[in-house]
Formats: sequence, C-alpha cells, structure tokens
Amino acid sequence: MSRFFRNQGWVAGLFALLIFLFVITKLIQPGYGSGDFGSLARAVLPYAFAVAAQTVVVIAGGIDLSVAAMMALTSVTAASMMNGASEEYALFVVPFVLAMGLVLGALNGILIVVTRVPDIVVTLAMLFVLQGAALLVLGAPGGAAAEWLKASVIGTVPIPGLPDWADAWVPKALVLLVVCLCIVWIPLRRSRLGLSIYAIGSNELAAFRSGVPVARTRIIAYALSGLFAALGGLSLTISTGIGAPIPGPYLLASVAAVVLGGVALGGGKGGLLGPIIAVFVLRLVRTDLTLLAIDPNVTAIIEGAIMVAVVMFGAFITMRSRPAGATP
Amino acid sequence: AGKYTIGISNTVQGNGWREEMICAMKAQALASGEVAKLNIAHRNTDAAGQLEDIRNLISAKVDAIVVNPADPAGITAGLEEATKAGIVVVAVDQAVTEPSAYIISNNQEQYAYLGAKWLFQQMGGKGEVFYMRGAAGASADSDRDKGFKKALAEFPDVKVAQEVFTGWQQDQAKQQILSFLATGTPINGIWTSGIDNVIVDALVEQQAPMVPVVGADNAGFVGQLNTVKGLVGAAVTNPGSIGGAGVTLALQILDGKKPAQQTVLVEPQLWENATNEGKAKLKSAADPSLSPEWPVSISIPDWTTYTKDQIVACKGPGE
Amino acid sequence: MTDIATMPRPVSFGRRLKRFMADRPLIPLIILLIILVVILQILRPGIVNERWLANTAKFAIPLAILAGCQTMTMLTGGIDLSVGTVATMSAFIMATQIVNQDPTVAFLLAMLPAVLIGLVNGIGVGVFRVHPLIMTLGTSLIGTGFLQVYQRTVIASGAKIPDFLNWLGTGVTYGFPNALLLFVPVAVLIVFMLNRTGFGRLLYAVGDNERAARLSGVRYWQVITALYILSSLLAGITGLLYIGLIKAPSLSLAEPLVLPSVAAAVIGGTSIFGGRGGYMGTIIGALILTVLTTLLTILQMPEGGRRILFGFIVLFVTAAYLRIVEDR
Amino acid sequence: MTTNPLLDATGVAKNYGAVAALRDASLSVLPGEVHALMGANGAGKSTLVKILTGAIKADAGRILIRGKQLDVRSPAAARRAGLLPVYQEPSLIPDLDVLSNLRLTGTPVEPFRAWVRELGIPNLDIRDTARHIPLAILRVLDLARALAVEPDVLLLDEMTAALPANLAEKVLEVVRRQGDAGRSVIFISHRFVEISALCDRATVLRDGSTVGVVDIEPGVEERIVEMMLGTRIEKTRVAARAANEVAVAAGGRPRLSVRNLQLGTKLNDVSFDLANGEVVGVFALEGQGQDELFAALAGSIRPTGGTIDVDGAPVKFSHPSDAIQAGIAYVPGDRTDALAMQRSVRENIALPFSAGLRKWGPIRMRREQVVVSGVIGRLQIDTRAQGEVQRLSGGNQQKVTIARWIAANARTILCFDPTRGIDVGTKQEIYKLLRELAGQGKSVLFYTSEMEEVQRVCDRVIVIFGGRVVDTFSVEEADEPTLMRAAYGLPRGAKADVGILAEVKPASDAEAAS
Ligand SMILES: Nc1ncnc2c1ncn2[C@@H]1O[C@H](COP(=O)(O)OP(=O)(O)OP(=O)(O)O)[C@@H](O)[C@H]1O
Ligand SMILES: Nc1ncnc2c1ncn2[C@@H]1O[C@H](COP(=O)(O)OP(=O)(O)OP(=O)(O)O)[C@@H](O)[C@H]1O
Ligand SMILES: [Mg+2]
Ligand SMILES: [Mg+2]
Repeated sequence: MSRFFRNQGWVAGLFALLIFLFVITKLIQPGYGSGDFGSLARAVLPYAFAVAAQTVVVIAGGIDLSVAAMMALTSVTAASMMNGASEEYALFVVPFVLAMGLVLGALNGILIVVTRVPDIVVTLAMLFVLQGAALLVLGAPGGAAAEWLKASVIGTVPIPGLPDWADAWVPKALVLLVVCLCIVWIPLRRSRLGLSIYAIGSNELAAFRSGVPVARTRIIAYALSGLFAALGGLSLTISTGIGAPIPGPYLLASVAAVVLGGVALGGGKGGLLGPIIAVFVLRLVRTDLTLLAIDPNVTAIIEGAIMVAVVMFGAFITMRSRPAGATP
Repeated sequence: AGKYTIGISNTVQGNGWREEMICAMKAQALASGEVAKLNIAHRNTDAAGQLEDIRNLISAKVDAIVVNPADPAGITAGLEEATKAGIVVVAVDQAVTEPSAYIISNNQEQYAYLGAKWLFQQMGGKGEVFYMRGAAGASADSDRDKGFKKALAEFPDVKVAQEVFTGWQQDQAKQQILSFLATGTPINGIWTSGIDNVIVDALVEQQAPMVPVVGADNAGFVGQLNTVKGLVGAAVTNPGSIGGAGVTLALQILDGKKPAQQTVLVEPQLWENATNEGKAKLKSAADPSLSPEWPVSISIPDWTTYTKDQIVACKGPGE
Repeated sequence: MTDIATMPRPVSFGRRLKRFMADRPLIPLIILLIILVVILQILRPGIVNERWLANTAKFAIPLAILAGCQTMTMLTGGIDLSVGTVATMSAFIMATQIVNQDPTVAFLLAMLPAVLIGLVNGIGVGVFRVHPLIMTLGTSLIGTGFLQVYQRTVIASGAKIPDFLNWLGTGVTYGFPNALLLFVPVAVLIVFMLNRTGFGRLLYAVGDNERAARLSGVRYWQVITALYILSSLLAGITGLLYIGLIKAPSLSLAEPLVLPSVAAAVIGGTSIFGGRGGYMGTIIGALILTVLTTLLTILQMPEGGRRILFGFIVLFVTAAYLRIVEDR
Repeated sequence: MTTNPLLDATGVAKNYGAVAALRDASLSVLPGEVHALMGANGAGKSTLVKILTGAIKADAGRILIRGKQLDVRSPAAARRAGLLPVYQEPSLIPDLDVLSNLRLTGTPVEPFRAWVRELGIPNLDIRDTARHIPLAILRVLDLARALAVEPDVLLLDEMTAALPANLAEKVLEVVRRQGDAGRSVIFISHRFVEISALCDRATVLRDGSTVGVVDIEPGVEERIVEMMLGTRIEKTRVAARAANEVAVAAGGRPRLSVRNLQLGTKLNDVSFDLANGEVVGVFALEGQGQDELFAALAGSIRPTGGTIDVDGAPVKFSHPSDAIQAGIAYVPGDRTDALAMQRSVRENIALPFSAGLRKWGPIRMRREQVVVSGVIGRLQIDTRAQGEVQRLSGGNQQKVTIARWIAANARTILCFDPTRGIDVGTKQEIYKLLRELAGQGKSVLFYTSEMEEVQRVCDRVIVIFGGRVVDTFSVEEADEPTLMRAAYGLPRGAKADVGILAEVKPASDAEAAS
C-alpha cells in the first residue's frame, strides 16, 4: 500500500485534483453536463496525443521539440490526401499517415544515434524541417477530412447494459483516446522493450552494461513518439476538418503536462496516465476560466501560476516526506 | 446595464492589431448599452484550440459569439453547434465557411491588391519589388498573396526580387530587410503585409535609397508617411475596429434586425502621400498618441459608436 | 606481438590536427562560421561588406546575450525560457514609461520585473526544486499576462524609444556597431565570471553534481537564486538594447529569440545536462545562427524549402562540430 | 599447461587521447580457476574488464574464448559468450525495481533469490526500486544477478571494496565455490587477505602492461607488491604506524563531543568524544547506523535528538556548510557523491574555497595552483587525465575526495571508508597522511570496512551496533576477534562461538609484513 502511494501517489493526487475541478465546474455552471464533457474530451484529444508522444521520449531520457511540427505535417498530409477523395480512401490515408509518423519519428531517433548530437538539437532541427515540409504540402490551411472520420469523435458510445444517462458520459473522443493509447502502451509497458526504454532513460551506461541495445531502443522510442504525434495530427484534422501547416501550441503544452504528470524530465520515471490526467486538468482549468469570464489577460497569469504551484506543491510534499533530509 | 452576454474568441495575442480589435469589441459592447457581460477567450492557439474556446463559450451559455477565425473552414463544427444551441455567430476579419454564421470582414485579397497596384503604378509599371509577406501558412497571408499576385499579373514588367515571410514579427522583418539591403540588389519598391514602420526605419538607418513602401494603416507607419523625408508610400486600411463592428452586428441580430446578406465586407481604403489630396487624408488620419502598432482607423462609420477615449480605455461592460 | 602496442606510433597529421582542434573547440566552430560566410559570399558576391558585418553584429549581439543567459543556466542543468518575456517586458516598460518619467526612473521601472521574475525563478528552482523548464515557462506566462494587463493602461500615453537606446541599438561608429560598447564588457564579464570567479566555479559544480557541491559547503539555493536573477537582469538589458534596434515596442518583441538562444548555446558546445560548456562557444553559435538566417533570407526558394534547409544545416553544423571535437 | 585456457587475451591496448589506459595487457584464465587481477590504482584493471566484456572497444589485441577468436562487441554479446561482469560501479537501473532489472537482463528470478539469500541478504524485497537500495546491497545484487545465469567466466571488479566485513565474507565463500564448481572467476581486489584466501593465480598489471603471472602461495605477496609498484616500492616501504606513535597530548576539552545522538530508527544512542590530534575508528557491520552518524556530523541530515559539541560549544548543523564552518569535513564513501565528474582535478580540489557567499568573487589563480599542486603531490594523484575527474581511475578519484579537505586545511575530517578501492601503496600513503594530520593536532573520525586498518591508523575505536555505541576499545585491545564480536553485538568477554569468527584469520598480508 505504501509502495502504491510512493509510486502512484502523484497520479492519485492529480486525479483528486481533476475531480475537485469537476466539482468546481459544476458549481460555476450548474448546467454543465455530458455534452460539455464531450467537448472537453474532444479538446483533450490532440493535447493528449502530443503529451503521449512527449512522454515516451522523456521516459527514454530525451526530449522531442518536433512534436508540434510533426502533428502539423501529419495533419496537412492527411487533410490534403483526403481533399476531394472518396470516403473509403480515408481508410488508406489513416494507416499511411500513422506509418509516416512512425518513420519520421524513427528518423529523429536515427539522427540522434548516428550524429550523436544531443536530442534537443536534433529535434529542434527537425522542428524546422517538418515545419518546412508541412508548408510544402499545404501553403495555407486547407484540405478536408472524411465524414466518417469526423463522426468518429462526435457523440457517445452506447455501451450495452449501461443506462442512457451513463452512456451520455462516454464520449467517442474519450473512447478513441483510451483505445489508441492502450493498444500501444499497455503491451509496451509490460514488455522487455518497455523496460529498456525506462532503462536507457534512467541510466544509459548501466543499461548498456545490462545488455540493452541502447541505440535501437532510442530509435524505437522516437518512432513511437512519431506515431503518437501522427495520431495527434490526425485528431487535429478530424476535429477541424482541415489541415493547418502552422504548428499549434502543443510543444510547450506537452512538456508542461509531462512534468505535471509526474514524469521526470531526466528520464526513467513516470508513466502515461499522469500526463494524460494532467492534460485533462489543464483543459478543464481553461474551461473554468472561460465559464467565469475571467479577463483574458489574467488567464495567462492564472494558468502560469497553476502550473508552477502544482509542481511546487509536488516538490514540497516530496521534501516533507523525507523529514530526515537526504540520506548521504 | 444590458441584457446580453457576448462571447468572443480570438487566437492571436500580443499584436497591436488584435489588441485593438479586442478593445474595439469591449468599447462597442460598453457603448451599445445592450451588453451585460463579455466573455473573452483571447490567447495564442490554433483552429482546434479555437474550437475548444467556442465550445466552452457554448457551455457558458452566451447569447452571441463574435469570432476572429483562426481558419475559415477549421471551426465549422463549433460554429454549427453554436447555431444549433441558438447562439448568434458573427465572424469578423475573415470569412468562415459555416453558412449559418454572419460575416463582417475586411477584404484581405482586396487589401493586398489595392496596395500592390498602387505600388506598381508608382514604380512606373516596371522594376523589382521586395515582397514581404506575413506568416507562412496563415490563411490571411494566402488571401493577401492572391491579391498581390492579381496585381502582379496586371504589370508584366514588375518582377519580385525577393519574397520573404516576416511572420508578422517586427524583428524578423527588420533583419530581413537589412540582409537584403546588404546584398546590394537594386529594388524599386517594397510591399509589406503590415510590418511596415521597421522597414522605413531600416531604410533611413542604412541611408539606403528611398523606394516606395506600401504598408498598413498602423499609427507608426502613418506617422512616417507624414514626416520621413523622401518617403513615398501608401497605407492600406485594415481596421482592427472591425471587432466593434462585429459586436454591433451581433447585437442587431439579437435584436431581430437581420442584415440583408449573410456577409458584409468592409472595403479597404488607400492613403498615399504622393498626391496632395492623399497627403491631406494622411494628415487627418495620423494619431501620434496611439501605440505605433495600432491601426489608426479606430472606428468604422455606421458600425461603431464608441469614442476614441472609450476604445483607448479598453474597458468592457462591468469593468 | 607486443611491439605494436607499446611502440610509440608515429601520429598522422590528420590525427594531430584533430587533437589540436579537440583541445581548442573554438577553432572548428570559427571555421564552420567562416565556411558559412564564404558560402554567403559565393551566393551573393559582394554581400560581405562592412555594412553587412555591422548589421550581422547588431542582430547577433542581443541573441548572444540571451544565449549567455542560457549558457549560464544550462551549466547548472537548467534553462531559462523566461528571457524572451523578461526582455520584452523591460523593453515595453522602458518605451512606455520614458514618455512621462525621468530616464533613470524609467530604467529602474524597466528592470524591476526582470529582478522579480529572476527572483521568483531562482526561489522556485533553488528552494522548491521546481524543474527550471516548468518554472521559467510558468513565470514567462505570468509575465506575459502582467504585460498584457499593463499594456492596457498605457494605450493612451503612447510609446517612445529613448535616443540613447536608439544610438546604442542602431548606431555605428567607425564601422563598429555601438552595441559592442555594451556587449564587449558583458561578454568579458561573463567569460571572466565563468572561468575565474568562485561563483562561476559553483555554476559548473552545481550542474555537474549537486550533492558533491552540497558536501563541499555550497548552498544550492543561493547559487541558483543569484544565477536566475543575473540571467533575468541580462535579459532585461537585452530587451533595452533590442528595443533600440527594432524601435517598435510590441508585446512579443523578444519572444522569437528564445529558441534560437537555446540553440546558440547548444551549438556552441554547452551541455543542457549541466557542468560543461562556456560562453565563447555560445557567442560563435549566435553568430552562426545569425549568418544562417541571412543566408536563408537571400536564397530564392519556397519558404518550406528554406526551413528544411535551415534545420538540416543546424543539424549538420552541430554534428560536424561534435565529430571534430570529440577525440575518441 | 595441460588444460586449454577458457579465456585468453593478449596484447590488449587502449588509448584515451593521450592517456594510455592499457598498453600491452594479457590475461589467461583456466577453467575452474579463481584468477586475481592485480595492479595499483590506474593500472588498467577496470579497463581490461570492460574490454573483455564488450563495454568498450580495444585499440589492439586478441581475445580468445575457448580457443576461438570472438569479437565481443557489446555486453550482450559477452553475456552470450558466457562472460559476465560485475563492474566497479553498480549497474542496476536506478529507477527500475529489482524484479524489472532481472526481466531486463533476462535473469531467472528464483536462482537470483536463492543467491541473494546465500549472499547474506535474507529479506530483500524485489519490488524495491534500485535507487533506494544502499550501495553495499546493490553490489551484492549485481553479483547475485550474474551468478543466477551461471556464467562460464565471472569478472568481479572490486566486488568487495564497498562491502562491510560480514557481507564480504559471504561473497568470498560463494566465489570460492564457483571455482570448485568448475567455473572461472576473474577477481579484482586490493585486499591481499582476500586474494590469498581465494585465488589460484594472479596476473599483475602495471601502467597498462601485464608484468607477471604468479601462483598464489604463502609469501608471494612480497613479489606481487614489487611487480605492482615497480619503482614506487621504495616509498611504500615507509612503515605505517609505529606502535609507540600516540596521539599528541589531548589536553583540554574534546574537539568533537557527541552525546546521545538519535536519528529516527537508525541511530538510537551514540555518544563519544574525539580529541584534537586523535584518530578514532568506527567499526560496524553494514547498516548499523554508521552512514547516518557520519551524515549527521557532516550536517547532511538533521539528528532527531542528542547534542553535538564542537570545542565545547553546542552546535546545530542544518547544512554541510555549517559543519565546514566549524572545521568539520566529510569524505563520503561513495565518490560519485563527492566529485563533479566532468570537472578537472583542480576544480574539484578547490571547490570548497568558493562555497561561501563571500568567496564568490575573483579567484586568486596562482595561490590556488600552489595549494592544489601541493596536495596532488602529497597524495600522489595520477594526473594524466586530470582534465576530467571521471577519466581518473577509481582509486585516484578517491584520492581527490580526500585531497580537497587537506587543501582546505580542515581541522576535523570524517572519513567514510577512504581506502575503498585503493591500492596497497596508496593505502599506506593515506594511513601515513591521517597519522600526520593527527600529528598536526587535527582529528579524524575514520569508518572502515577493513579490520586491520583499525590497527594501522586509529588511536581508539568505537563499535556501533543497532544504532548504539556498544563498546570502545583502545587500539591495543582492538584485535580482530574482539572487534568482530563487538560488531555482532556480543558483550565483551563472551566466548568466540559465532561460526564466522572461527574463520577470521589474523592479518597476514604484505602490508603487515612490510
Ligand atoms: N574515459 C577515460 N578517459 C581517459 N582516461 C581514462 C578513461 N578511463 C580510464 N582512463 C585512464 O586509464 C587508466 C586506467 O584506468 P582503470 O580504471 O582501468 O584503472 P584501475 O586499474 O581499475 O584502477 P583502480 O584500482 O583505481 O580502479 C587510468 O589512468 C585512467 O585515468
Ligand atoms: N582560492 C584559494 N586558492 C587556494 N587556496 C585557498 C583558496 N582559498 C582558501 N585556500 C586555502 O584553504 C585553506 C583554508 O581555507 P579558508 O577558506 O578556510 O581560509 P580562510 O581562513 O577563510 O582564509 P582567507 O581569508 O585567506 O580566505 C587555507 O590553507 C587557504 O590557503
Ligand atoms: Mg578500477
Ligand atoms: Mg579498501
């Protein structure tokens, strides 16, 4: 039990914070209902994938500054391919774009391994490259998305045996998110590959000496990151119905949520659940600020302060939980 | 106090034009006396983020939403949901594709066409032009590009010496013009997408030959057109006060006075300092007390009713 | 059999050259810079003239100072993402306060937010152990919010660029930009501080091994707080210089410099993980980035292509530099 | 020789820039043999192990495994070839729990658990995160993990250096049985007791070259030391501590006076005095609170009860700098806790000079240079790779951690196992150094995991068991059986009936002989 709290305490705390925010929301806007929750889930979708993409590489001891640019590129690619194409063609577009994310992500990893340039520089360079590529694909926002894809995030999923009022709280967007993340993450987390990703992030030298193929693992981590970013890009196209070549605010948001979610930026620690909950928290804060009609100039202050305060609070309780101070 | 709550969604923060737009919205809401509360979502984000904001405004049960769209087509779903929820939707500055929305917009294509055409005429219909665009991939930029290209097609002897994207950033634009000047390539005119006063600054600083410059009606640039010796140029209006007009339109609709058409275009004007008549216009338009990034056209006749003090105070109802 | 290993092998010229460069990592960096300049001159013959040099210096200087902030914070394993906001705030406050304040008062008012943000950053990172990335990202959000709020109070009073800043930012004397009068002392001071003062030593030590520094009697929070205040002050001064150069007070004036400032420090050989690097390399890194920007401005190609090229050149330069410097 | 060697390396060389870590090393290990690899600090032992196990690439040399030339490119490949190392630094992944670490390397869990029990850790929780496990236990886990896959050749790099006596004992026992079971072990240690009790043959390295292979038999220590140290031997011969050397007059109040110190559950009641000019030894088994005692005295952690007096005045340390202010310096056992690994030797030694706020200004470089080179000379630090401390050999790194406080002229030094991983020659230097410091009126608190060191350096020794001082001996009384008995918490005068004690032989190594 105590180990659970040591390992999952942060996530549990975040979850409590999320519930607390839901209560607040309901108090601010008594009419807040399942439909609004569906909106929240849709707003969360691109952020959640961006954060998943960031989480994987951060756990592996790196950082990916190209997440948002990758989303932009995959988004415009999907949108321009589906433009004027038949509905069925999208069945081909989706796997194509996902494969593209995977390959470009792997390219990030390969460049890091081969050039031995630090992750932050390689992915910064790739940020420009991917942005440039996105501009070549679509010079201005445009393109289209298949109707069935757009429908895939609208509405709710009827779950047999559940009453209608409960179904209403299961938005498709949320189900899509959970399914996509689980398909990749759960088998990974349990596998030797997953352990290897944690290992190279925790201590690369020790990992190498334990026989972990460090280079290959790093490349795979970046490839997975690319895959998640491509999912994020697709979700952008799906929700807006177009592709936009200018990256959205997903880079800094993803880093912030990763840290808020209890993943150490040095690598090796944390999981996917925390950052995803952190994304929900951040989006819900945004909703509350809008519901309260707070002066928009003040919202920046509040968002910044919340981010800092939560992490500070985390640091504070970690300090408190070691009353004797650091052992030598 | 008024009876309506109006939601506002804007996706660019920290640039003078957008700040003026927000202030115009606030001032107009206050001046109209019909608005109880403004609910403003004003931050840097993309179309998906704007969808989020619009949906949050729907959750907040506003009566109308005035939106400066990040993209004409990208927020269709949100606007449709808003209309379904009985909310009046007005898009300002740019058009949107959602048919149920009302649009009151500056004509970006015309903006570029007007300025470029004047410039090419000043250049005597021939020569090299330095083409300083906005942000690559932004829809307003590509609309303006269409207008520019249209004008270019009418002047076959005018060539684009160099095309750069300023990202609508002052510092980038200045660095670009300085780099370009250093190449020594002769040019006969400069067209800018509204990042204009730093360009004139650079020409003066480098003691480079003055060539005609086209920019927007930003206070700084209008001032330069009046004062900088040897500068020939034109400011094309692109009023940020369109935001106030959007609020007016939304209130009219809420009051049951629907406009004849779904779309109202505010046509740009061109103020140049090559003729006496133009100079007079510029003189009367100049407003040195405004922040140099703010457009001087702080009101739109027939559409806004606030005073200059009100927009400069930048206070909405209840503030 | 044993002779091969024990005989002093004649060292080839290539190896000697490589070792020479490895011992003086600045030389290869300078060579890379010169190569870029030569390419520029080939593409646009005549461009490299006195005026171009002055302009390049003018734009490289603010970047180099901000990159100095990154260098110092990166040495301790941190990063300061708030420099853009701080510089913008100082610039904006200066330009708006000078209108009806005494220059000294305006200057002090302009530096006030810099000190405050630096102090908050320092306490957050040094005392509460918030990750620097989150801390400085948070304070930069908060700072931006305050700036927006402040901005509304000065719309009516307008803005003015003080003549002195104008002179400093854009003036040229005997072909040398006046900004050098500010930059040279700042650079000398930073280099001296890093190499020859106790504080500089501590930055390296803390970044390399905080526990070791602690056991040697170093109080982490003191070092970090002083560091972030210093970084913010430098950023504030950069803001004043930059407003003299750009002469257009905008609410996002220096934001575009933040990512390049990190890139300049990293290209210059400073490790983001702390404990390794120096300021001379950073200065050359800033020059490389500035020249690269010029190079791309005058290239006739679609914007997408330009960005792709920019990304690849940054990657190539860093990789080449690492290859030359590391002697393995 | 009748049998073919299992592992045969010849002409191995490795250069790091200008530093030749290995010039011409060879090593030949027979099946079923426990083979010692010996050499002074920086001789290249660790480098050779890393090369043999694929952790780094050699510049030259030929490695045969079972007569076949194999290209061992990575630790994974070495593992497949049956070579399993336990490196000088722990190699469990710090952020994974033990079980995940096992899964990562594909180690079977049950054999591992069995080995862990065998090695004297009965109650390991394999869901514990490696980061939270003490260094000594981590070393044992590393070994157990290697043993669990039954390698043909086990390479142990200073396996016992960080272990307290009781754990070291178990390790030796297990290693010996490996040899009996027909597997080979390459064993690196600076402790002659262990070598003579365990090994069949020894290969000796000096300055990166193999200078000889000897059979281990009584009296061979002399020869090994000669080979190891080469020309350095003369200096080493200076005897350690003359029996009649006593503390300088400890008149007046004690330098450090600790009363009823408590710290959570770790320290229950520790009281002792440390006089000026005195070296007091601390002896304890693993985890009896000695870590906490040192940390508390160093200001690293705050005690929950009791008092500390310095020069008769009560003090409360809230940060190591407070202790340093009071003239108390701490040399931790784990050098990675003490060194800025990417910085130079000079900067590491001079670090305390800049620590205080008042010292942040310009550094007097010339004066610093003099002080630093002085201590470098005094401790004979090998400065060939001084640009970055991480490139020094383990032993030389250890010396830097001590040199720092000699340079800073600390009045009291708390040394936690300072000779861990240090070669015989240097050990002698350190003993001499500590005695010299005492001679100058300084005081030293000295924890050691090697019993004979107590005899060599200490004036008195306190024994800690279960967080209490159970006994205090003068150096004359502190023979090994007595210390051991006390360390196990047995009252003075009880019969020596604990099994392990029967096996402890009196010190009979080269150092004693010299
Ligand atoms: N990465 C490196 N870069 C430069 N020099 C190195 C590096 N690693 C080791 N060396 C040098 O190689 C030599 C041999 O080091 P090694 O660690 O093998 O010694 P060792 O025999 O294990 O010593 P110890 O008993 O002190 O552990 C030393 O002089 C050391 O400074
Ligand atoms: N910068 C330095 N370089 C070299 N040696 C130093 C330096 N600073 C201190 N020392 C040496 O360290 C020892 C004690 O250092 P400490 O800082 O306690 O000195 P101090 O008594 O404060 O002297 P001072 O007032 O001269 O700094 C002295 O032997 C001193 O010579
Ligand atoms: Mg070693
Ligand atoms: Mg030892």
